[in-house]
Amino acid sequence: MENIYLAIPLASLFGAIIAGFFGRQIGRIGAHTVTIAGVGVSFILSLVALNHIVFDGGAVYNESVYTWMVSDGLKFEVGFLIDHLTVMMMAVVTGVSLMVHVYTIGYMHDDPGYQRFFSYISLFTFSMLMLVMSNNFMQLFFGWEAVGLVSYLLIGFWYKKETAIYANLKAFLVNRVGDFGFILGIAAVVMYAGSLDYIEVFQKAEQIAGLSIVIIPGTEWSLMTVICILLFIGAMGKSAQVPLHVWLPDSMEGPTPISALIHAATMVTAGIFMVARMSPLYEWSETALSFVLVIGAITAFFMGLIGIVQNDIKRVVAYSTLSQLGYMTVALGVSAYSAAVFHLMTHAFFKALLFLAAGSVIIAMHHEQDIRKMGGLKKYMPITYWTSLIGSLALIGFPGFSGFFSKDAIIEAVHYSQIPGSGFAYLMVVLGVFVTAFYSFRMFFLVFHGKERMDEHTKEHLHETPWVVTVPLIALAIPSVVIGWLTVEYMLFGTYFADSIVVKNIHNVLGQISFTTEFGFIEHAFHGLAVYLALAGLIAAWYIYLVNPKIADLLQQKLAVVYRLLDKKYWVDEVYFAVFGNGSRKLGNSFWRIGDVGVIDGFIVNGSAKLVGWLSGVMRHIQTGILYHYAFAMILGLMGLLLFVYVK
Amino acid sequence: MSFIEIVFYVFSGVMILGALGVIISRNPVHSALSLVLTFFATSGIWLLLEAEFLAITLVLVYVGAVMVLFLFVVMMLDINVTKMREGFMRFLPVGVLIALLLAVQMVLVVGPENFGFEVEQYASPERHAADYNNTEELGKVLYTEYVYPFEIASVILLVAIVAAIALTMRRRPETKYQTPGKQIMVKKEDRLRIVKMDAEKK
Amino acid sequence: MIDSIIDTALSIWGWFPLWSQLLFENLFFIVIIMVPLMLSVAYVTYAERKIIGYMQVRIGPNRVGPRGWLQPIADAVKLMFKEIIIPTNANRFLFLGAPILSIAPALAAWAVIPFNDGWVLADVNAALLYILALTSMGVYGVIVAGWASNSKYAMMGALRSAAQVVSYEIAMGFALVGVLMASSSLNLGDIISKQQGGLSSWFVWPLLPLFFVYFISGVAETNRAPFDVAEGESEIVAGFHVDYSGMAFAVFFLAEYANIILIAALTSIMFFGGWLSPFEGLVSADSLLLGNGMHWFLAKTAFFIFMFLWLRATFPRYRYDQIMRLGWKVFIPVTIVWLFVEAVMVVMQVGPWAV
Amino acid sequence: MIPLSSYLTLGAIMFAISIAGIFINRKNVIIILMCIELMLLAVNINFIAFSYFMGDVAGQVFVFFILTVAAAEAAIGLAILVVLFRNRRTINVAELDSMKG
Repeated sequence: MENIYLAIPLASLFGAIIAGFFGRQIGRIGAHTVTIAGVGVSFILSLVALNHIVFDGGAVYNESVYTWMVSDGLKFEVGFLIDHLTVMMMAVVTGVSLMVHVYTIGYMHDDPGYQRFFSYISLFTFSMLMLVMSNNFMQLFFGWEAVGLVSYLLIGFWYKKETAIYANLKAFLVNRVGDFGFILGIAAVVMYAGSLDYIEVFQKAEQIAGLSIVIIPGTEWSLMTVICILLFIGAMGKSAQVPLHVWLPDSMEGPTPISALIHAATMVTAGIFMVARMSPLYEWSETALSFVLVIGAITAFFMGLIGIVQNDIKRVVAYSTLSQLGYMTVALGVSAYSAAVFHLMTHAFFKALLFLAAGSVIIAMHHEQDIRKMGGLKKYMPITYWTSLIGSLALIGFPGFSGFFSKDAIIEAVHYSQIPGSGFAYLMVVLGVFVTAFYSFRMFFLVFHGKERMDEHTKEHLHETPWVVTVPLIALAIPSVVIGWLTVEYMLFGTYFADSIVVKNIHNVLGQISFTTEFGFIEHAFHGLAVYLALAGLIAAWYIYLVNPKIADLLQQKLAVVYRLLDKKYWVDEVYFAVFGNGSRKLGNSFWRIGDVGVIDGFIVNGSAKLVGWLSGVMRHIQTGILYHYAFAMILGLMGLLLFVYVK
Repeated sequence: MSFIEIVFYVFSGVMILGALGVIISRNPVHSALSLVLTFFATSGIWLLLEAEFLAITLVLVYVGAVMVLFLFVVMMLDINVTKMREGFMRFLPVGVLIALLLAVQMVLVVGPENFGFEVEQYASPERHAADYNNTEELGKVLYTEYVYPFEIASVILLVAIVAAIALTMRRRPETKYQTPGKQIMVKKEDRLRIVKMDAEKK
Repeated sequence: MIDSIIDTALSIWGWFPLWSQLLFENLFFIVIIMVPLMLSVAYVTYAERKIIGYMQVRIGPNRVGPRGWLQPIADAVKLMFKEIIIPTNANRFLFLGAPILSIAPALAAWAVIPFNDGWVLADVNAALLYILALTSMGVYGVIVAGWASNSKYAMMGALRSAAQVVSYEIAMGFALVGVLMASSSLNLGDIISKQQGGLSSWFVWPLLPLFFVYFISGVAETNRAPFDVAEGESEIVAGFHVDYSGMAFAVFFLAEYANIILIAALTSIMFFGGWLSPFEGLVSADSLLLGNGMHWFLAKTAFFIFMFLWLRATFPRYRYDQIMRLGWKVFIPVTIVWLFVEAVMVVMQVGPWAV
Repeated sequence: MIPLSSYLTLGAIMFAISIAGIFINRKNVIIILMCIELMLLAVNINFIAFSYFMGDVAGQVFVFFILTVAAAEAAIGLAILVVLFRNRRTINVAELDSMKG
């Protein structure tokens, strides 16, 4: 199996290298053939691995394949840890990535950077695979940074577009903030566990949990809390949690396939995956879990609210991603790691579906992204319409769809949780359900139903997108419906994650949920609030945007303050810009003015020159230019020296 | 007073007289020749100290080359000697005073006892056997242990040669040179032109 | 009878303190060397006039004594009784000191010359250096004479001579370094014994370029024709000794001829095996005439003295810049190249230098 | 036998004489140069004396280098002197003060 595991990331890397370095030689067709073949191989092998681990009950693989260096007993290795969690992630990552690859053929059809794009997304897949397959922190960090780098390249793919440059820089900088915390966390792990290997670190988790450190004099911090929060700061950056969420909506500047890839399968899921992977550590720190929970709850609700007022089709989906990531984080916070990962998986499918559907619409609308200029697309694009409907229903957690199982499990888990902050989180996630339903169907209705608001020219050319676009849509729609049915029992309530996720008994909220069958789960949901809220949101959207559109304007006027708050996204960007952007600029300015010009140039450089000038002026009187005066001085010096030596 | 002591005192006396001659003689040529004398006497002292190679080198290099150069320069430069000696008598007492002070100080300071040597211990080192070859001893050390300093010294000398030539060489445009090669290569056509013309009529 | 005389003499000798014994012993040997040397010098002047005369198809001196043999004696007597004129404004002390400065090194160098195996006044280890040091001293006589005469011609001659001698000394020193490398000794006796083994073992063959350089430099060092620009009687009347007369002049002459003999002797020692017989190996080393002995040394020296005279009779005087060019641009490079070749061969253990 | 201190005293006297020489011949560069040579000679005497009395040939090696450097110094010094005289027609130290700041 080792060769297969090794082949999975390398196949993607191979495609990326070929398409990247020899793109011009192999041409467009060659580029997409080789990368799709690479990712396809990865996908198939991932399925083989999945089959081996899950169905054949193969042993967990945990080996290092290459030792990069050994420094003071600390090994830097490349190795794989292949267990149930990993194979699932691998299958999802490669599967979604493959769909995106295929879809890209249609979407990027006319783009001059075609080969480059394929190279990037294959590299992206490779990075993500390295991240999830890693068995040590070093490789995790490599994947982490590689994903960040490729996302930077991809968001700024249209590098002639100023907003794209701004967006990719923003993504990069915000991720740096998170990565800083992340690497500090890794450093703390290395310092106290003395190893980079997951298993070794996990074995020392209890020991570490007993320690405390003093960061600010006078205060003692639980070491495990510090490590977990630092690592989670990394996750906040990658998984776009408040307050490091600002880069994700802007990442829409990249081409749509990228949005799908970033939002669905890679990048943003890295944080969720990482926390789930680190569950043996997080379980030892209730404070850290609480922190995770609150951050997730805030993200889930407030980011969803912003989605309501967005008019860009992709931004709506983007905010929905933020919100859903919040749900996953909440699940992590209440120790329902399997629920988080389960939601991650279902979300990967329907979010990719939604993005690709949005992309399909955008293609059909000739790259028009404003939903106020769409409407009534149902009759022109039936496949897109139906697949979007499936995606939206899955997203809002309509009973029976995949999203329903995962989201409902999260809500139930929060309900049962006793962790500080779980009450607040419960309120947030339940309200979030309504918000999700509302903005999802607001967008859906505005795009596919109602008046046709686009201009005539666009209207004439409206037609269903080509097969390379629709096939992935269909391919993704199927799991969006059925995946929940198939896996909910095994993954959530079964023993699927027994070998990779550790939950302490007192935190085991999923265990408290009574589960009999899938139907029983659905039936149980109707006793709760969430399903009704979702339906309410759906109906509200239907009423406000289809039946009586005036209400929308009315509401906008009446709730102007709220609207403005949401429209400006709580002014987070502005605050960041004012505080960090301007602040650092002012700081630099003052360093330049005081430190550089004042101290270094003025005092040290010019000052020493002036001092020398002044001293020379004084010394000039001593310098007569007459040789024997100098000789006399030397002789006097010699006599003084001799006297000194003698007296001593 | 043994023979060697007589030799030492004679040479020392010559040396000091020579040095005094260098500094007080009226004529720079006399100074230079006194310096030559001093070098000779020093060479003798060094022979007493069994440093034959350096003693002979001193004569060879200083007397044979450096002092010739000095004499050369002194003779070539048209120096106004009387002007040069202005203030000689005025500064004589100061000079003598300082010299005496320095000599006393140095005798006090540079004595062997100040280097941790007992005077008795170093009173009489054994003389080497007759077949002792100072040149060989020096060469053995010089070309092994001190080979890099030796090479640096050679480079210093080279630089000195180049510097001295570069400083003093000048082209004199008014000087006329002849190139024998060209003179030999000359042909009849270069020098001789036969002009045909009719004889003048009366 | 004779034994008792010798015993008495030895006992009287034993009364003297040790240092005076040494002194007398050395003085005795010095006299033994000096007297024949002086006689040789006198007769080299005669030989010169005679040889050049024959070369120029004339007879040369033939009035005083049979075939003119007493001519040097007559010259000496004449010079001794001639007045020494000291020019007005000349520096009296230096004017009279210069001839002594000139002859002293020429004679002092003979202290280390071995005449036969072990027949040497001072068996100095650094003899080669000593020779070099003393030959470099000879220039003082010329310079001081030129300067002390307070005459333009003398000064010109002195400066020319000083520059020339200093220049050629370098080439000469390098040539001697070649000999030193070949013999790996500075002792002249050792140098000769390294050349044992007949004609083919003499250093002249492996050091042929150095021999030429040394001998020609020697000619230049002694200010002999064709390098006699220091005298240059047709240019600067007589150069540095234009103002000298009488015995002072004679001493200069003595010095010049003593130097010629010295150079010739050194050439024979360093390149032609000194007292070694050219028939070494062919005949017994003990045989009276063909074996090793002082007579070979004297014969070789005489030959090189003849070479000096021959050169003088044959060559016109060099121009001054040509002399300088020959010294700096021909001889020094040649010696350096040959030293390099020699060094390489020593390292590679080739030829006569294989240690 | 002559003790080490005799040689050292000789060196000291030579050095003092050369210093005095610089003082009383303060105008003549050539004499000053000669005095510097004398100084180096005095130093060399000390070196060789120590070398002899300590049985260490390293002192002689130093003298060798000092001789080398002093020869170089004399050559360059005299060359400068010649150029100086050629340009200024004087070697009087008292008149050579154009370096004055």
